[in-house]
Amino acid sequence: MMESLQTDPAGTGMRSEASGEEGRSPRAETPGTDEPHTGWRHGTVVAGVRWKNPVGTASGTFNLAACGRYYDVSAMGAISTKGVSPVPWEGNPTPRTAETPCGTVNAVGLQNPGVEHYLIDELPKLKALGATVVTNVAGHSDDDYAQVVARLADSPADMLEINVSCPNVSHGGMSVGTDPLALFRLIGRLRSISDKPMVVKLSPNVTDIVEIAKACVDAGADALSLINTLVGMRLDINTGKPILANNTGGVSGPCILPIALSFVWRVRQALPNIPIIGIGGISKGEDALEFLYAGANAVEVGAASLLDPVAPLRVAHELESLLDSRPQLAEKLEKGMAW
Amino acid sequence: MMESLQTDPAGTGMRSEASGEEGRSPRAETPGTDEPHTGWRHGTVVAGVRWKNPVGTASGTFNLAACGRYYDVSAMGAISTKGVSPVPWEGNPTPRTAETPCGTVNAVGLQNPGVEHYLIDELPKLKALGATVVTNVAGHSDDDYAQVVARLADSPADMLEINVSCPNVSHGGMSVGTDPLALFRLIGRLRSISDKPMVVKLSPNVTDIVEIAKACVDAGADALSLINTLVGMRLDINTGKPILANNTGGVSGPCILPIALSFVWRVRQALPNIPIIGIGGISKGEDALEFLYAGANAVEVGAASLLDPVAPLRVAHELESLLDSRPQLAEKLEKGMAW
Amino acid sequence: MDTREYGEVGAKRRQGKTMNSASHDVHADDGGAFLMPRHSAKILSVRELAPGITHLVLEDAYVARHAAAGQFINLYTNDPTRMMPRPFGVSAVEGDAITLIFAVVGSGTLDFSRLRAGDSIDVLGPLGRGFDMSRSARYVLVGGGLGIPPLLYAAQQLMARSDADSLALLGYRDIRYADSTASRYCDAVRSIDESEGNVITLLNRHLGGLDGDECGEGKSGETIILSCGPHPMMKAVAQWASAHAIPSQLSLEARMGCGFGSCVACVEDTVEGRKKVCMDGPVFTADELGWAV
Amino acid sequence: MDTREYGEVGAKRRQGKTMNSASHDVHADDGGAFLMPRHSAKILSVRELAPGITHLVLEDAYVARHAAAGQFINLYTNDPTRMMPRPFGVSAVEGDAITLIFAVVGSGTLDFSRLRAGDSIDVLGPLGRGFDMSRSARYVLVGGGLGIPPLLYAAQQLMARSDADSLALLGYRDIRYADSTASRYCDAVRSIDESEGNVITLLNRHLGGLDGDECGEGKSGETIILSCGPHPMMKAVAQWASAHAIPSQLSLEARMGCGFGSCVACVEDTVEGRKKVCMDGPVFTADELGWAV
Ligand SMILES: Cc1cc2nc3c(=O)[nH]c(=O)nc-3n(C[C@H](O)[C@H](O)[C@H](O)COP(=O)(O)OP(=O)(O)OC[C@H]3O[C@@H](n4cnc5c(N)ncnc54)[C@H](O)[C@@H]3O)c2cc1C
Ligand SMILES: Cc1cc2nc3c(=O)[nH]c(=O)nc-3n(C[C@H](O)[C@H](O)[C@H](O)COP(=O)(O)OP(=O)(O)OC[C@H]3O[C@@H](n4cnc5c(N)ncnc54)[C@H](O)[C@@H]3O)c2cc1C
Ligand SMILES: Cc1cc2nc3c(=O)[nH]c(=O)nc-3n(C[C@H](O)[C@H](O)[C@H](O)COP(=O)(O)O)c2cc1C
Ligand SMILES: Cc1cc2nc3c(=O)[nH]c(=O)nc-3n(C[C@H](O)[C@H](O)[C@H](O)COP(=O)(O)O)c2cc1C
Ligand code: FES
Ligand code: FES
Repeated sequence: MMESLQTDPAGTGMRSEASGEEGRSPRAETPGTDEPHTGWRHGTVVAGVRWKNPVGTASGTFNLAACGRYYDVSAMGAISTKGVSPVPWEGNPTPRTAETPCGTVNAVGLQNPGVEHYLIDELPKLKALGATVVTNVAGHSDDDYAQVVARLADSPADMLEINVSCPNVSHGGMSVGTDPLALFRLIGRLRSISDKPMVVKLSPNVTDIVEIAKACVDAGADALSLINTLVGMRLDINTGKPILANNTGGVSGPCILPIALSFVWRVRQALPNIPIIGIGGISKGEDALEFLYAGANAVEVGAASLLDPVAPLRVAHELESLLDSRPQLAEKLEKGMAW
Repeated sequence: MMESLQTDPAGTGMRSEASGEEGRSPRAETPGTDEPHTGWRHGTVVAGVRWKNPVGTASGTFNLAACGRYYDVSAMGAISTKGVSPVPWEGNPTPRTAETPCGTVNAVGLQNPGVEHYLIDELPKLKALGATVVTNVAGHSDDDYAQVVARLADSPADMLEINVSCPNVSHGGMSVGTDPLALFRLIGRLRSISDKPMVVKLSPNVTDIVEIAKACVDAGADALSLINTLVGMRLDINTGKPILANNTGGVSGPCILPIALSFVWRVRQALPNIPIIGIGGISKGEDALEFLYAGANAVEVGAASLLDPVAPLRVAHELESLLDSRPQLAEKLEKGMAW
Repeated sequence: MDTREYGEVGAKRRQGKTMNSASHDVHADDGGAFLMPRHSAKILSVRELAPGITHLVLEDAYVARHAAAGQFINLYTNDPTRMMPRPFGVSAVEGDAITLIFAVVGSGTLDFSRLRAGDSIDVLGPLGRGFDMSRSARYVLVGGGLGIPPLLYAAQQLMARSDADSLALLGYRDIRYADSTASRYCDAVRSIDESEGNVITLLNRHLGGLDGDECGEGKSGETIILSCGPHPMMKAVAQWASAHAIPSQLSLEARMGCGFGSCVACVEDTVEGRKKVCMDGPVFTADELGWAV
Repeated sequence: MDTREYGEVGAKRRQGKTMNSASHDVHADDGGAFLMPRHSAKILSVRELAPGITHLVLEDAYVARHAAAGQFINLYTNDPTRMMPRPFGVSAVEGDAITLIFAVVGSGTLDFSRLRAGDSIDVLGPLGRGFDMSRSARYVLVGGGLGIPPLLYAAQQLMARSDADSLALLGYRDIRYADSTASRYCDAVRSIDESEGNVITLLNRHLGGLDGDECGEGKSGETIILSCGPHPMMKAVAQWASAHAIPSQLSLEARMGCGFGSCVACVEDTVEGRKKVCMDGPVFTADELGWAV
């Protein structure tokens, strides 16, 4: 499973030709072979999967047809795609977005064309480009999740990211990601369906994140990604009504950075060994670095990508420079241990 | 209990002379008497206590010796004072503060000179100025809270605000404000000690705010105030260590505005009748108005007061203008029903 | 539909060209492989066209070279606390100068109205699918309020063509801010304000055969309606057009989270399901929208 | 200690004066009842004094009229995402012009170093308790690095007095950016950089009686040390002073949440418990701090 990539002659850290092979390549076991490198100086490993650099796109803020026009998406550490459900979902009514200081509030409601479409469209295209793909999985019930994971089991996706932060009708209207026992059962079931590296994406809207994180790890999760959005809303002072058709939505962007950092840090304190993907409010290399110091092995860029399509790649380059002067941290990342 | 205030001749909405009497005055029952008004056009009522206008200061961001030099603090709707504990508390080591996009992260650790000092110093001074005082109560245990509430029972404080969002050693290291049952017991006990109007100040770091809010109301709380700060942190990318000596702290400022609004809105949806003081990220009149539309009867200004001592008064004036063109809302507020 | 830009780019990417992302100075000019991401542009002029309506000109060679009528660009305020894009239809292109015309309705448009020549502002675009003006036809430009600006650019482009005519039917709340510009480009301009009626009044009057058709049949005999305005107006125009067997293209508005197809915030229901206004639109045919009764 | 301003104000408030808060244009000049809140000030000049050290002059009549040596002002960056105050000691006052001298260490100081004459910036102050220079004495100003600026203002004020002398003992990392300014105000200036030693070396050399006391006994015979610099240096200075039976006043630094006494972020341990650096300080005596062994 070696990557057949050409060395980037310009030294831009970008490949000049896409590869059609799977992106999941463990670190080179045989140094000195003529295995071509990706041009990035500092990679990372998350749950056994090598990322070319520690920066990925965050689910729901990347779309290949949109972003692929702006940059070579295969240059990213990884691409986490929009949550896929067993069947196409319509999402929420509009307006779905509102502005807030240093951030946005969104209530898209997981509109997506479903896993079958994903398997014939976005996933093969991303793999053809040579991207490392994290497939984000959505569901309204345990069965939904199980169905999607089963369909993805022998797909070319490099990792699965189970989004347990959406409302789950199986568990009394609350998100399954807020109930440790329900979560333990769900992840255990998904674990039995697929042995693809499985990341569980956690909700910050909980009293005790450590309890939740432990439930996932105990059930067999290979890694955790956090945070998803915080519940929030804005109202229109002319009408007195909520701006979003869904009333409340999820807050993301720089405003949530300190909150996200503390979630990652608390989970890392409690679970020294689980790989963590840090997410929330990252818009520059320094932010990404802060997450690595808080205990993350890799990061994903969300809202910032909506304000400039190339933001995740810019963050990756900025982080690369910062890591150049931090060889110890860079080495830890290479070995898949951020702590 | 009428206020002996002179009408403000300049029409600034500020009294020109402070009164030594208690600020808690129900709405004038006898219109047309020569009872002087405060100069504000739109007041509100929270748990039976009249506020001259709907804007108060938030606990921990107001100190009389500091702020009283900058403006006539009695002009505020109410003054919520720094949390008081039974004995003086030292607080956390420094640094206690860090910056974050559109906000701050603080870990003061409730340093305060204790309730006895409060009773001979800040409280009588505030009452002498004619301020409506909300006394914020802190504790490390149920007994702490009970002791402070007992000491305040026959003080001139207009309302008590029980801050249940600080770490509580009696309840296994978690804040008592995150455990509905423990909270129900605590508030019930405090209720039996004092019949002063009692506000419970809620933590946003919980899975289910409605359950928590209901526990307080069932136990006899007269009103709720929310939100307290969200757990957050920043790290220093030069040292790789947390900036705050306490590692994590509480996030406040405009960055938390949408989150705070959704907390108020969700509690209001579930509990149509309980008076609510909305707090979180307010820095201008429009923000305050948004909270009123979300269901608050009054608001408090926190972090913004740290960036300009007169910010709460400015917000009050801005809100007053906005209410001028919203007579229906203004009338609801006057009657103590925002919903 | 004008998806030429993106098609070309896709083809070029396959040829192995990449942007120089290490320098963060990404250019996708005609020879480049990728579209230009968010970038800074210089303000050339800002003036009040009518009370509350701003005429803003910025210098952007990339947008000028690539923008098609009906496409829009995102502006971003210089206040870093307000992060979201503000989409505006391109209203005119002259050389490297891009004209936008907008109403001051909120925080961002207020900021933009206060910009001065020499200031800089961030821009992303051109974005979306513009009007399809590939056919030889008489184009009837039906605009309402702040929906008129993108039609002015359509008129500007049609003027240069020998195989097309243009008739502008413009509805205003009060001040007829765009009539004079429209007259420079269109073969005929008719307008109305709320005290008299709306664009349907104009359609009835000038295309409905009641008052006579002032623009004649056009060079090709075919008539196509291009329209932009408030949502209810667009529906009414689509229905009117369909009732008169005239094909119509409607440029829609939506609250946008990104403006380039990533976030799925900006959807509109179509006969093929919920589509992104920013990428599948903002221009849709009445048939696509299922509005052609 | 110079708490004159606040005492006066308190007295005046009792006389019934209030600010005109409805206009949000609050002035507390000598006749006003309240202190002036955060307000805008104009930048008069910004220049690089030494690599990474900025000399900034702003126009602020209120601060100029009220600032005492050792007091500080808060600056707020013009980037609204960065909200917290940046405290700086007042380094000189000439007419309405306030001089600050600061090192570029982070985001805010970088912003300030890029300001240009004519720009505006928000200011709050003067804040805190300055040096007590009420006694007739020889004042020895012991400054380290970026702790020197407030001592320059102390020197400026002492120069005007016939009953006080001043000797400046200045320690630098490398570039002796303040020696020339200090020489204009002080009766004598001695400085040192890290390659040679530190301010304790200077104290030993010039006050310790080893090398002879270059400043003489002063007009009153009494010696008082005023010091500002890094925390460990201040402790060493306090201990040295105490060992030599010289009273010392130390100006401390702390991360501030407000700068005016509201948030209790900026505390320092004193013999009377944790005190606010911004309001009870930044100047404390060695006795208050319990540093006088
Ligand atoms: C494709 C397209 C083209 C447009 N072309 C024009 C034009 O040529 N002239 C013109 O005057 N207006 C145009 N608009 C509307 C314009 O985008 C909004 O008026 C503007 O975004 C309002 O920004 P604000 O900051 O002043 O408002 P605020 O209310 O402060 O904005 C807050 C957020 O809501 C969004 N928003 C608010 N109102 C609208 C709206 N009506 N439509 C979409 N988003 C909104 C803003 O973009 C921003 O993200 C267009 C909209 C779209 C979608
Ligand atoms: C009373 C007082 C007087 C001072 N006088 C001077 C002076 O005359 N010249 C000078 O160069 N510096 C002085 N300082 C230090 C100066 O305040 C900091 O260097 C400056 O705040 C750093 O801001 P920044 O935005 O560049 O750093 P950032 O790290 O971006 O700032 C982030 C936050 O941390 C705070 N912070 C960071 N470093 C410090 C620090 N060392 N002390 C206090 N807060 C800090 C900032 O104020 C800000 O709130 C003084 C500090 C105090 C407390
Ligand atoms: C428009 C939008 C759509 C999102 N959709 C998903 C999703 O489908 N699945 C998921 O796990 N997270 C989703 N998220 C959450 C992001 O992946 C990310 O966790 C969150 O936005 C915080 O990161 P940020 O502050 O960098 O945006 C979405 C976020 C946004 C803004
Ligand atoms: C420095 C600081 C100290 C605070 N101390 C207290 C406190 O003692 N008691 C309390 O209930 N809340 C305290 N709070 C929380 C505020 O009252 C308020 O709930 C919170 O800051 C959110 O509002 P804001 O965004 O307007 O600051 C404190 C907040 C800050 C910033
Ligand atoms: S606005 Fe993001 S997809 Fe259209
Ligand atoms: S900085 Fe707020 S009390 Fe000192």
